[in-house]
Order: sequence, then structure tokens, then C-alpha cells
Amino acid sequence: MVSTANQGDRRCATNLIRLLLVTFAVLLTFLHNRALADNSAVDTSSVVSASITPLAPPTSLVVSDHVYDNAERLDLVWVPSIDDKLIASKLIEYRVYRITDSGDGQRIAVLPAGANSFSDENVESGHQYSYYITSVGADSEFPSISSEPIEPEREWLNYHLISLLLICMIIGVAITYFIETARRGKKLFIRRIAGLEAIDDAVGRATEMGRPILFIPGIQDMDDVGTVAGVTILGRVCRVVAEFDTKISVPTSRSLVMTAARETIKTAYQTAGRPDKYSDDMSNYITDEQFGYVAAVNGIMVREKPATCFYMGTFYAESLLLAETGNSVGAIQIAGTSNPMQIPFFVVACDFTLIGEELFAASAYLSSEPKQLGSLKGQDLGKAIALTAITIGVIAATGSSAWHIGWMQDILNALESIFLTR
Amino acid sequence: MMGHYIALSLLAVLGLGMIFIFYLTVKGRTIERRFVFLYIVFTVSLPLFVKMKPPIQVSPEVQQVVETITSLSPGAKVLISCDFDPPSAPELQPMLVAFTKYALKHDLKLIFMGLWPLGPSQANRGLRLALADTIIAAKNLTYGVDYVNLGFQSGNEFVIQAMGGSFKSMFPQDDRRIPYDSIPLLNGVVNYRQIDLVMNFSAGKPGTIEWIQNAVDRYQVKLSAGNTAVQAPQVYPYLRAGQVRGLMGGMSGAAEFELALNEKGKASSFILSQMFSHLAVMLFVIVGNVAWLMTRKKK
Amino acid sequence: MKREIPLIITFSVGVLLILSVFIPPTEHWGETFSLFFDIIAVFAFFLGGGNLVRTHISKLSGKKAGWVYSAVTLAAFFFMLAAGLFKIANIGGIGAPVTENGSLFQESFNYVMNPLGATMYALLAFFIASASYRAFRAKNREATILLVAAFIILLGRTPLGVAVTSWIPDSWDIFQIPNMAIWIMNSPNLAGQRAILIGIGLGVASMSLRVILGIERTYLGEDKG
Amino acid sequence: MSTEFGVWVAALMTIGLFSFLYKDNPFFKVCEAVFIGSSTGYWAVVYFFDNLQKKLWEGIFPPDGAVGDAWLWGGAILGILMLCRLSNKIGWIARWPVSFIVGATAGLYMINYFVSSAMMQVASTMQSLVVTNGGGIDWQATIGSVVVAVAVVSGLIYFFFSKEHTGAFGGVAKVGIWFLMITFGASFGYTVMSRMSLLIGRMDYLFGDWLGMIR
Repeated sequence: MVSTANQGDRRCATNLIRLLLVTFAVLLTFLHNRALADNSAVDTSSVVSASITPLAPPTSLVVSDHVYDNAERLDLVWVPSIDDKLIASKLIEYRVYRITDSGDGQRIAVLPAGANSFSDENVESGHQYSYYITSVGADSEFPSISSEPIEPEREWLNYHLISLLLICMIIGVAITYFIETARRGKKLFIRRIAGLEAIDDAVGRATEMGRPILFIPGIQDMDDVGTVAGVTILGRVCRVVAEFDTKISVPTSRSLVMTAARETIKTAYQTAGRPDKYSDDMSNYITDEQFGYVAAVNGIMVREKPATCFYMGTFYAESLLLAETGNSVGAIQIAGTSNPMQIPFFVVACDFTLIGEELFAASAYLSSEPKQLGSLKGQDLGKAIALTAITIGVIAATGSSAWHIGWMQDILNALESIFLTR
Repeated sequence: MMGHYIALSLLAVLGLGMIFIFYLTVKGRTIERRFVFLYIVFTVSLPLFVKMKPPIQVSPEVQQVVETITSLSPGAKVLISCDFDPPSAPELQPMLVAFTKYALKHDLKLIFMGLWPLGPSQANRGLRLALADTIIAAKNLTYGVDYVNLGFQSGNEFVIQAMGGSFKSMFPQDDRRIPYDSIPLLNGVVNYRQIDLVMNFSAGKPGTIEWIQNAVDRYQVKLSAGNTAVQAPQVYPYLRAGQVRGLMGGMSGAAEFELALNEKGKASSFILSQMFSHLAVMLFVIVGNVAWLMTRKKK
Repeated sequence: MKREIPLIITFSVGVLLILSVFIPPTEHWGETFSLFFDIIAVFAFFLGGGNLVRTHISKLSGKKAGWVYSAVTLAAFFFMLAAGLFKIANIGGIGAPVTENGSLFQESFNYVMNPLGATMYALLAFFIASASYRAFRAKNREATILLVAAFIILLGRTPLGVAVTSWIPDSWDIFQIPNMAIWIMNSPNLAGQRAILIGIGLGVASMSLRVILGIERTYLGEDKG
Repeated sequence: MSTEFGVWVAALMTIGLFSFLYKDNPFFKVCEAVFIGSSTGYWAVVYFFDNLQKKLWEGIFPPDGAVGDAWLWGGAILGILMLCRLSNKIGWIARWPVSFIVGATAGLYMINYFVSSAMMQVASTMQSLVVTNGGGIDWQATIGSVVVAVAVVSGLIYFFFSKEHTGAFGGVAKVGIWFLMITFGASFGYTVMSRMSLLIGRMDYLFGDWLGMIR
């Protein structure tokens, strides 16, 4: 790929290409077969019965099991009544009736004129259902022929998501593979991330000035990946803090984050061999309210004048409120967030900013444990796959739309069905 | 005409202030934050007292919203999800009011709801304003027949998903505790299939993106949206992919919308104030940079 | 034991939830989790809220610096708590929800918390101005690009931008600032967002895997306890 | 001028917080204390009614007498384990619910983010570079799609961790960071509008709703 690529990288690239080719081949075959199957299943009959009744019922009612679900849905399609017209229609609405286990017909839905499909989502496996639909006029109702009884089926694997499963597995296996090789001692190169290199200095500065460090793990709860990333970084930062024996303060906007943060800080102090220096006061819950929290943190900043501020996690509007106040008290500031909208504010007002993916990589980077770094390498493989797919996809899309090359359209379709999972 | 002169003299006063700041900065005396703050107070509040119509051009995204709305025929049912709270109201409330006024004038049937706890009360506020309009008041519209407020339901995007099955499962009763089945407007409304358009006014999450992922992608719902200026760029990819039909972004989006629908409201008067404050921010950037470049050259 | 159980829990819950996506009968597990989460969060709130009350009471009883503000905090807290839990002056009586307009709880929210939140939010306008003046410098090429892009969008999304370049003929309308702003939003901005999003997707996947496999456990402690 | 008590309270709170811009002062501190106290109380009440009463209690014992969701006991037990934190001796048990949440978040969002962030974005980038309109080439749109493709690719390359940003690779990464900067600039510019709107809203409240100076 690049002139600086060494032997190992090249071998890795070859393997990668081989892996990709095999996957694509498998998927193409699979998708092709599925497309054939889908085509044959489409109901194309549009025979309209020549009815002489005042109001024709809908025809060609087909009921089918909704695929890849937990036996909870049946799909109905029909051809609308010939009396269902856009203008001056005699037909007012359709009514859907359901017969459960050859019992009585029960009205389950009323649909406006023009409707030609319905999904019954109140079915259970173990029962037989048949349906009929009526055309309803001002004072009359005419039923269609009842459909064959059908039982909803439960599927154990969602084949719509099979490509997702495959890609997840490829990347999962790759990450695990790189973690393993790294564990076995293979040296991994990871580029410098300036914001993370600066952490030691930033902590050192606070120590020298005798002022505290402020760490904000975002304003979301522990069920947010950004917060989880923030807390893992807190662990790494705290280890340095414990070594320098600096004061750290972690105000949180969620109780759970406070609990997790205390756990994390305690562990860091233990690992650094200073368990006696830890105290629960290092992390305090303030309030769940976004701006109440900001008001309090701004107050803390102005009163305690931290020498260093970290903002790592999920941030919304408060990003600049925090960063500008931090700046006004002369703190060194290091930020990281995955919210693309807030990155610019941190970029402008902070000294260092981790952008998107860098936030999630930070903890691994800081740990400098080979197995953690290995996972970053796995991430890169994911990017390589994305890049390859985009390149092929763009070429195929261009070829098919600008020059109408058929096989390029096929490639594009295949790629799209892999990546568009819904 | 008078308005123009006042606006011009205002501009002159603020301009002189900015020149003074520039002078100080170039002299190497970076002014204190507080003066910047004070300057902003004047820039934002003074124009609020001025009555002048600023030149606005309706952008294609807003035009698309307008076309989507105007293509609805009388009696069409619109689901309006108010997913914002008072802090975002300056931007979104004018959109909501303008839309509600237009819709009620054109006999659209409105079903309000909210994924944010305070959304429905914003809807009520907007409705109160719209119903006070003389043309709408003359129509003698009734709650439950012409419009209804389903209230708030917690659960974020899961609410959107569940509504694909049935609205009633998420809103057994409306904001006024009337059971779903005894509201005439909702008679026959089972799920999205009976809805002609979903309007979403969104200030974040859950909001437009959740509506796209859970209602448009799954149930092929027709969706138009109004967003805060911050939120809007994230929706652009979806706008381009055709998943959302038109987008109003921020106060200028609201002002354009008011203009296009010919429903003059608060956004039209706020926009002047906004224009001045933007000008101020841009001038601060320029002043800061010019001064910085000049002092750097000296060194 | 102390050390292994949390790791086992993390691993099994993580793996189960990943698999549940692909298996229709277990699809709803994600929703069940969010329900679990809401319940756990309430119990955690006892810890957080309790901690808050304890801190302020100790400040108050020790008459430490700023104890007056601690008193105010506690008073506001218990006022809200009482108004809500005991439904004091509730509009619909004891059976109605407290969030009804007109109830003491909701009115306190409307007239105290709401304006406070909105004002705090509005402070941003001032901070943007001061950041523009102080930090928004064209220090290097990257900063310059950011600055220029921001400038065009700012101009283009306001009536001012329309006025500045309305003289440009329609055949060159792409150079009118509003159109340039739209183009930036739709093309480079969109693409940049995409690159960030793809990166985030992979970053999250990789971090989640590290967490599930127990390689990343700073939040639990690889301690000796 | 407003005669409503609530409006006065709201206006005073507004001014109190604004006073922070001048400097930290007792007025601001009082407002801050009120804000923290009342909002914590507010959330305590909301959590009590929404989560504890509605989701947990009524979930297990539905008021209409239906069969409750026995699964919810799991949530309740994990929640109670959380309270072990209060004791020094068995505090370590509180790690269980935390590890449950972190594990579930990781599992759940791994797929969610992967689909909506990574896969969907890759799919939507696969667009034709050449855009035609009724026979001819639409140059403006074509340039747009070329820029999108180049920007996505170079932006992704910037994020590569296991490769030094040197040579041609570094060059592309550099282009990538430029595009990211355009994105940030655009977000910044767009955001300014919204933030100014907020301030306008507050000023409108002070001068309009409170003082009645604007109609």
C-alpha cells in the first residue's frame, strides 16, 4: 500500500485481501440465491373477478408468515376492490376479520380505502389463523374469500441480519486475533495521539502548582458507551494522579457514574500502591439536571481553580460552558467526545481534543498493554474493510449509473445488501 | 422607513463600540471577557425593540417542508411529535406555532404527542396561540375532533417502534385523560398507516434521527422535521437520502418557514436580533485575528 | 471470587445481548435491559442523593465556609421532594400525577428550574463570543480551514450573507454565500461526519469487545481485593 | 410589568445566573444552590413515580390484576445489590450490578453503533461519482459527490492508529484532517445561530414577559 510498509504489514494486507475475497464470494452466492428465492415468492396475480354486486370485495388475499420474527406477526396483501376509486368512490373502508382456530370471525382492523396490505401483530404460535376482508360501502359490506388457515412460525435466526453477523464476526475475530498476537509478544506500532501524550505533563503541572485536577466523565449515565469510555480513561489518569499524589475531583451528574467512578479511582490508587490516599470525597454526585450540573461545575472551577481539566465522555451543550470557564481560570484542558457537534467547541477552547474514535481508543492507548493495543489494530482492519467496500462501491455505482454496466450494478446491489441491514 | 433609520443608528453605535475594541486589542490590550459579554447584551437586546423586516430567502430544505405540508388535502391526519423543552423553544416554538396555524386554517387534523416530558405542554402553548388567531377562532374547532394532544410517553425510540403496532398501546389515554377510544379524531387511527404526515420538532435525542430510524425506515412513514440549528447538521445525511422530507434548521429556518407559509410570528422579529449577534461574533473573530496577526508581525 | 464474578457477569450479559439481536425470540432483550437499567438507576440514586444530602448536612453542622448555600440547597431539595412525594397542593388531588400544570411541583419546575436551565444554556451565547474573540485564531492551516468554514456557514445561514453576494449572476449561483453554505453542509461536512461516524462505530465495537472479554476492566478493578 | 409571582421569581433567577458573567457572587451562589437542590429533588420525585412505581411496582403487580412481569425481579435484585455500597464490608457486591450494566451497554451498543454508525454510513457513501441530469453531466453535483468520496476515504485514513502518518499515507491523512476541520467549522457556525437564539429567548422573557417592554 505505502512505501513504508514493512514485511509484516504486507503479509497482513495479503491475508486481509484473501479474507475479504472469500467473504465477498460467500456473501455474493448467498445473496444471489436469496434474491432468486424472493423473486419466485412474489405474487403477481392480479386477476380481478368480474363482479356484478354493487360493491366488489377485494381479491387475491394472500396471508403469509412474517419471516424472521418470534411468531408474532402475519402479513396480509390483497388486490383492492375495483370499486375502490380515487374520486367518488362508493367504497368507504376495508375491514379485516380474523378467524382463530376455525372459530368465529372477529373484526381486528378498519383500514381506509386504497389500503392493500395489513400486518396482524397479535398472533401467537400454536394457533391457526385465517382472514377475510370486506369492502364497506355506505350501508353494505361484502366479504372476500377466506384465506387458507396459517400458523405463524418462529424462526431462530434472523437471516436479514446474516451479513451483519458475518461482518461482526470477521471484525471480532480480527480484533481477538490481534490481541492474541500482541499478547504473544509481537511488537505493535501505534501512532502518537498528542492529547494522550500530554496527560502526564498536565498532571505534573497540577502537582507543581499545588492545585487540583478536575475530571468530568460526561453528563450521561453508565448505559452510554461514551461514559464507559470516559470512566476507563479516568482509571488511567488516576494512576498517574496517584503516583504524583495530586488532588483529583470528579463531580458526576449521575449516581451510577459516581459509584463507578469511585470504584475506578479506588482501584487506580490501589494499583499505584497508594490505597491509603484514596477517599470517597474524590467523586461526588451533584444533580441529574444538565444545566444544574454545569452551574455547579462552573462554580467549582471558579472557586477551586483547578490546574488541569479533563472532559472525557458524552457532552452536549455544556461543552463550551465548561471549557471557556476552565480556560478563564487558566487550566490546561484535555477533552474527548464522540458527539461530532461538540468537538469543534473543545477544539477551539481546549489545549488537546480527542476526536470521535480516539476517545474509545484512548484507554487502550494509555494502558500500553500489548493486548489492548492489539484491539486498536483490529479496529484498523475494520477501517480497511470499510475503505475497500467504499472504493469498490463507488466505482461500481459510477460504472452502473454513468455507463450502465450491468455487472457493476450487480456488485453494487450485492454490497448494498451486505451493508444495508434494515 | 423609520425602522431603517433606527436600525442604522443602532448599527453605528454598535460599530463604534467594535472599533474601540479593535483599537484596544491592536494596542495589545486584549479587552476583558466582561466587556465582550456586555457588548453581546446590547447587540442581542437592542434589536428586539426595532421593527424591521429583514431580507430572507427561503432555502430548498424549508421549501420542501412547505411543499410537503401544502400537498396535504383537508382532513389529512398529521402526527406532531414535540421533542423539545423550553430552552429550545425560541427556535422551535415559532415553527410549531406557524405550522399549527397553517394546518388548522387548512382543516388538517392534528395529533400532538411528545417524547420529551415537556413537549406536550409546549404543544398546548402553541395551540393556545394558534386558536387565538381570528380566522381559526371563527372555525370553532373542538378538542378531540380537530386536534388532540396525546401527551408524553417515556421510553424514547421504543415508543416510536411500539406506535408502529398501535398508538393506543403507548397512549391509552390522552393528555386530558380521555380514553383513546372515545376520542372521535382517533377513531380508526390504529398506527402510522392512518397518518398522512409526521411532523417532528426536535432539539436532540430522542428526536428526528430516532423518528427516521424507527418510523421512516421500518414503517415507511412520511416525515418532515424542524430542528434546532445544532441538531440540524446531523439530519442532513438523512435529508439527502430522502428519509426526511424537508428540514427547518434553527431560527432562520423558522423565519423562512413563517415567510413561506405567510404566518408572521416571533421568529420574524427575532431574526434581526440574531443577525446583529452573528455580525458581532464574526467581528470578534476578525478583530481577534487581525490584532493577533499584527502583533505577531511586530515580533 | 470477588474478582471473577463481575467479569463473568460482564462477559455473559454482553455476549447474550449481542446474540439476542440475531435471534427473533430474544430480540426484545435490549428493551428489557433498558427497563432493568431504569430500576437499577433508582437504587443508585439513593447512593447519589444520599451522598449529596450528607455532604451538605456536614457542611451545615460544621458551619464550614459556604454553609449558608448548603442550607439553601437542602431546603430546595426537601421542598421539591415534599411537594412531589406528598403531592402538596396537587391540582388533581392525591391520585393525579404531580406533573400536571398548576400543581405546586410542576409550577416550581416551570418557574424555578426551567428559567435557571434556560439561562445557563443561554450563557453559551456569551461564551461563544468570548471564545471567538480569544481562541478562534488562524494559528495554522487546520485552524484556518475551520475558521473559514465556520465563517461561510455563519454568513450563509443568515440574511446578511444573502445581501453580500446577491449580485453574483444565477449561472454562478454556487458562489453565492448561502449556496456555498448549503454545499459545505451537504458535501464536505456530510462526508466528515460520515468518516467520524464510521470511526466511532468501529471504536465502540472494539472497546465493547475489550470490556466484554475482560481486557478492559479499570472500572471494576484488576485489584487484589 | 408582570404582576405574576412566578414570573418575578423566574426573572430574578435569570438575572442571578447572568451575574456569574461579571464574577462569582453570593447572588449567583444562591441561584446555583437552589438549582442543585430543586433539580435533585425534582429527579428524585420523577424517578420515584416513573421508575419505581410505574415501571417496577406496577410492572410486577399490574393494577388491572393481570399477570406481572416476573423478570422485573431481576432488576429489583440488582438494584438492591447496588445498596450494598452503603456497607464497607459487603460493598464489593455493588460491583455486580455495575458490571451487569457495563456488560449490557457494551453488548447492546456494539451492534447498534456498528449498524447505524459504521455499516449504514458505508452503504450510503456508495454513490456514483458522476451525476447526470437529463442527458448531460450535472457538474455541481458531480463535484459534490467526488468531494464526499474523497473526504470519507481520507477522513477514515486519518483515524488509522497502527500506521505512522508519513509519506503518501500521511498526505492523505492530512487531507482527511482538513475535511474534518471543515466539518467542525460547519458545526461551529451552525451552532452559533442556535446559541444566540437561546439568549434572544431569555432577553425576550426579561423585556417582554417580565418588564412588558416588547409587545
